[in-house]
Amino acid sequence: MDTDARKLLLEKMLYARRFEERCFEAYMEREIGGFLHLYVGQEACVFGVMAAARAGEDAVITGYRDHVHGLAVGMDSKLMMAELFGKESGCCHGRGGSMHLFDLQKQFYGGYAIVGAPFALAIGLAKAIQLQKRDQIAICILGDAACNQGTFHESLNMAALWQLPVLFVCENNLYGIGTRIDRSTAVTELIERAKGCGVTGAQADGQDIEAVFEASKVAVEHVRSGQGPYFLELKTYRFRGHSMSDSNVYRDKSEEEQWAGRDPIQILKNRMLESQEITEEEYKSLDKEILDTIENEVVAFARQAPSPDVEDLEKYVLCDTDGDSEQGVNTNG
Amino acid sequence: MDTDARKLLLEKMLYARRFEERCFEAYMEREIGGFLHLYVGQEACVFGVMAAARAGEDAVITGYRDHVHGLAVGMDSKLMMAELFGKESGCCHGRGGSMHLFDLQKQFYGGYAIVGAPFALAIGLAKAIQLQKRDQIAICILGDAACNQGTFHESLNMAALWQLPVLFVCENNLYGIGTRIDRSTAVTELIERAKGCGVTGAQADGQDIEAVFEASKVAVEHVRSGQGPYFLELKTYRFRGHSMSDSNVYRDKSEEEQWAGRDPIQILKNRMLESQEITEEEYKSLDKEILDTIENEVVAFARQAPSPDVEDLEKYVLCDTDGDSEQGVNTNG
Amino acid sequence: MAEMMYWQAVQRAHDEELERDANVIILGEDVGLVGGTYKATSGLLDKYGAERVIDTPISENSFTGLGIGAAFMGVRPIIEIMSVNFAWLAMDQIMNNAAKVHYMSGGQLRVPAVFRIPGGTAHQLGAQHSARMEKVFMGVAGLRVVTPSTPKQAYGLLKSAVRSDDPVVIHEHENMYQFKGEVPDEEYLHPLEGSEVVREGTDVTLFGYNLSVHWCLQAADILSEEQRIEAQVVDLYSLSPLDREGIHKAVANTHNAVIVEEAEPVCGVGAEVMAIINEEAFFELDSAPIRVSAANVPMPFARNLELAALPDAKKIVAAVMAQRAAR
Amino acid sequence: MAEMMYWQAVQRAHDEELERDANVIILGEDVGLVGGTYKATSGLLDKYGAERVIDTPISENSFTGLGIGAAFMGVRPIIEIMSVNFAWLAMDQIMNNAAKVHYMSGGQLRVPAVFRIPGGTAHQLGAQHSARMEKVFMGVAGLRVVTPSTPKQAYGLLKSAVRSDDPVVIHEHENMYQFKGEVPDEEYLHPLEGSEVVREGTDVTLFGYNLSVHWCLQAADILSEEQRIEAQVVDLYSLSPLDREGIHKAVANTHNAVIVEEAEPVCGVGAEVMAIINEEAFFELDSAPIRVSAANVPMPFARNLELAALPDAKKIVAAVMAQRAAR
Ligand SMILES: Cc1ncc(C[n+]2csc(CCOP(=O)(O)OP(=O)(O)O)c2C)c(N)n1
Ligand SMILES: Cc1ncc(C[n+]2csc(CCOP(=O)(O)OP(=O)(O)O)c2C)c(N)n1
Ligand SMILES: [Mg+2]
Ligand SMILES: [Mg+2]
Repeated sequence: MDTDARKLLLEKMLYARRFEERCFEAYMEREIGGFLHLYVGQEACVFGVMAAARAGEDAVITGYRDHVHGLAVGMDSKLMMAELFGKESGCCHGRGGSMHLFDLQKQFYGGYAIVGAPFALAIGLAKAIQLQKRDQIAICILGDAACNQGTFHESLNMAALWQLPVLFVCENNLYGIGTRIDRSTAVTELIERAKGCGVTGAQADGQDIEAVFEASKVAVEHVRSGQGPYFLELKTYRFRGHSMSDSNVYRDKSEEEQWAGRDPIQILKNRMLESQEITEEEYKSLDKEILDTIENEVVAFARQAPSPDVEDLEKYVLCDTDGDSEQGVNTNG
Repeated sequence: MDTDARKLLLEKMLYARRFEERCFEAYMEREIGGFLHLYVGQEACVFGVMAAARAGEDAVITGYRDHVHGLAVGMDSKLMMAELFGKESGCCHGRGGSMHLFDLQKQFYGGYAIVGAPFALAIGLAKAIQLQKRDQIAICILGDAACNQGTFHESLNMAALWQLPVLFVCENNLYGIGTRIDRSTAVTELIERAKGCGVTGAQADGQDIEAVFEASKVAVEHVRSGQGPYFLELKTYRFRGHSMSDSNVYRDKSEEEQWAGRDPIQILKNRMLESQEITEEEYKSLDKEILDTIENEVVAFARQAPSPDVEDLEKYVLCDTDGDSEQGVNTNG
Repeated sequence: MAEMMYWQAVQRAHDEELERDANVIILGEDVGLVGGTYKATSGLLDKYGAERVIDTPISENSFTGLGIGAAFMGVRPIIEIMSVNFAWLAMDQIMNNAAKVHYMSGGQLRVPAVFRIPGGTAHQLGAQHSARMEKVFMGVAGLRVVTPSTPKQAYGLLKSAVRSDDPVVIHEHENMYQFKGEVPDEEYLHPLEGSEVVREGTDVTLFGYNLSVHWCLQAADILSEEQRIEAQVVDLYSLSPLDREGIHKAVANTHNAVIVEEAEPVCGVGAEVMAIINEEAFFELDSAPIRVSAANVPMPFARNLELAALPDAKKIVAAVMAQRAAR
Repeated sequence: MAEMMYWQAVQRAHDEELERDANVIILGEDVGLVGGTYKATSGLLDKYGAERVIDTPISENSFTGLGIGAAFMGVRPIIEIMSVNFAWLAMDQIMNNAAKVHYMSGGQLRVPAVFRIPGGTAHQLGAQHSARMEKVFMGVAGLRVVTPSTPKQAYGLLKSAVRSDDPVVIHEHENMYQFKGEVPDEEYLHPLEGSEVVREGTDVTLFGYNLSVHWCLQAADILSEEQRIEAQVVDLYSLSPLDREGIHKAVANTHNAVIVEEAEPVCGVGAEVMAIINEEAFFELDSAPIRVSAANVPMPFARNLELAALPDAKKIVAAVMAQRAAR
């Protein structure tokens, strides 16, 4: 990877980190409500994958831990923050919230709150791509614990059976809320479970973005070239609680410390410092720039944006009623 | 296997065959209503398994194709036939029907009509056995196509995780209604899918009852000795349609003929003829005896049995209301 | 106008919509090679190929999700769930995704999916194959629910459902596929909303839908012949949204209402229509509205119990007579 | 009588029942090591061990089925589904097995399982985490459904549910775990059926359950203070079966009825109670019964929309005033 590419990824990961840290603050200040699941520590995963895929063109779908996935496909962080603030200017007009970011323009098919459900939606995206001969692939990004849902088995079987163009990315952070993987799962190498369903794949270090990128290139190429589905398991760790209310009591401090030493941003930064592709000063000024942007543009935008109009409560329930139907079918007798 | 053992199995299989053929007739004569799924051709499977297990003591659970499973655990065929006739004297007082035979005395936890659901119920039986330290194992018998349900993956994972005493028997007859296994399933060696979930196992010829018996001995011993769950895949074939309304158009005639040559009853009978353990005459008189019993005792019983009393329509909905509660909890304020 | 059977009307609608729009696909268990349990998709695999007429594994939750995900991209899947009893397995996808994604995404995503689901109590299929779940689908915002009572409706509602940008549940009845009726020769789209007066009458209104419309019509004949009571019969083919105006108008006409549903009563169509009557036309009533429902039991297997558990024309007549006696 | 929080009352009931009967087990996601999302199972893994307090994988359908299968053998599982929204995944096991097996087996098998399910609209959890599904569970025969409005009920209903031989769904509310109330010091079993008059009044009856009881009580205070209208408040803690007699008695007392439900109205508790009132007490009515329900929309995320979608005391007061104006 050349210096420019590395720099870009470093910047993106840092932006994501600062964005989410700012979300944390806004949550504590009650400017953001509901659930908030941070991705801190896992940034190399989605940025590494999307560096190998076509961000904004390939169809991406994920779970509730979706902020950084939105950033990685190229969503406007102002509209995302406004969504988290519950504003009409948000990417979903305040109807979705943190767990349900969507951006059809960027082919981001959203964040979902029901664990395991996106496996099935993803093979649907892949089916549409195959049927309509679209020039894209589907990418489904979910956690380790999600692989215990029946949809994993059902959907991977169909993906393999019909050779659907879908890449399953498993962000294996070792925990589903408070339950460590070996307490919920008999076969903890998740790649083996995928193979049992007929889907080939690989594993990679999810803290090293270049390792993720290299593995993703193979994965994406496999799917894009029509060889069917692929399962990429990334070993990673979330540095914070499952969501804001989680105190992490179920994790060993030593385990946390060990992983803290494998911060994906630090790993890339140190590598670039070592190879003198970046200086500490450059990094600091980049960071400051990012912090300023987030505060002065992103948060400021979200804060001043208007709330939804209560009159519009029933908007978006049915599209035919919204007068929003494409084919204009007559619903009324 | 000695002659007595072989004879017993031959007799049991023949009884089951004649019993179901008689069900077929009764169905055509409209004495039996609803769905009727015959097991003709697959008899070696359940009789082979139950010969290795403790029939009537181990806990058995299965799908809607459950008549012969009922016979194999030792249910009274009169009560079964009366159930199929929808009579109060039936094993479920006419409330269950063909797909829902139960006999708690024989530890037969029933036939279920929702494909895949018994996987989960079976690990529950196994959990109870483990918790209560019962001297039995759980045996879950389902078809090949049922393995495409998410419950397969979920339940096998939990069985492996908690080392539950459950034997999964897969009667792989190559079809789920009209869909051949390779049209629904990416990994057609189902044993591989079980292994992907962490459950060990084996495959056997489901038409040769001695092969089933030998494989089952290993399987049952594995589970009973506390080594955890086991998956036994039996390759078999149903000789008739999926249910009465099915005309089998989706199957190759040549395939059907090939399997017709592998009738489990004929295989055992021929083996015994060859080794002179039985004569053609003995076989014929056995058959006649069975036919007589079924007609004069079983069908006659079912036919003369009373229908349920319409006044009792709401019986068995809630047991506390039936005054049928064990712990006698007060439900009323 | 040709007479055809209900299943033929559904098959024709399928065929025409597949022909018209390359984005229309069918998926479900045994819809392809076998042509569907009730023949509603017969001949279509040969004509349109395995990419568009898809035999699925027994994986209700995920193949339903597959259809919904494909719909996000403009595919118009007709998802057949072989029997509504199995829909419990697919409810997460239907309720949490199909019904809600348009809303959650602030109008960005659409789910032009059709869920064709045979249901009802057929003939001694027992407790796990006799569910009547229309009330469950009605209970969530974001779905349309229609239920055709005739071959014409079966044809026209399916065609409209395919073209709707909303997710539509079509509840068909396993015992109605052999029903015969006139279907227009030319293409016909039936409105997805509304209700239809299928018999005029001034003494009492019988509200039905799907199979229960036919029971209502039988009951109306008996009432007319034996009691000189003229019942109006209203077909609520759209269960979600229900036609509040049509319900109001009918009650204002006869001042007496009986609602007939095949399902167990609790939180059902009968209760909902009664609530609407209370809300829209309470002071029009001459008598307390009555619902005629199935017994509140799992469906028994024995035929005599099954019949006892279900409504029929006689029970409707008895309800009308009881209503008159009580007022 | 000690005052305790709702979650503490649930935790105490768990603890006592685990202590009392070795067949009682708890299973669900994060019920063990973490002690439950709402602390309702805290401390129990340490005390009773991993064989009886079981952290499950995220496999709702199968761990629910596991509990049901174990119940066949006399185990008394308390199955926690972390949020009712996830119950859609487990519906096949609950509806097709738990509710029906006793019937289908002609009374041979029993399912003494408890389904403890937090639900309701918490605070900006969005469309996929705000389902209110009591009506769905009520809609099928074979289940009991109870929903405690106070710590005392939470304690006593859970204990009775564990001892019942029937499957019992306990609907708890995610926003109520911090509610405080008196709970008897001695062991207390709450009846699983019935209803309770929690405020006397003669002008109008407000029917509520779970959280909506509290809205009703607030509304009753406002009505009394500002309008001199004395509302009777009835707590329908048993949703299945509903207390028909209690409903009749209450309506006969005030002749006016308002039902308050947190859920969307269609085929809901409000509709069912209205139907029962029509069936049992129609000629007692001075006015049309009214239901106060949530808006019929997927729950929006934005706080102002969420509040607009939900009922509250003010909306109940407005409904009572509108009802009086219309009669
Ligand atoms: C069907 C369902 N069950 C349970 C939950 C509650 N829940 C939310 S996230 C989560 C853990 C998921 O873990 P994993 O898939 O590993 O993703 P991670 O949170 O680690 O990114 C659980 C149990 C849910 N949202 N949906
Ligand atoms: C959840 C569910 N989906 C679909 C069906 C309809 N159905 C009944 S049997 C069957 C095929 C099952 O095949 P398999 O498991 O191989 O068993 P076999 O009938 O071959 O013995 C299907 C699709 C059902 N009963 N339940
Ligand atoms: Mg995880
Ligand atoms: Mg099969």
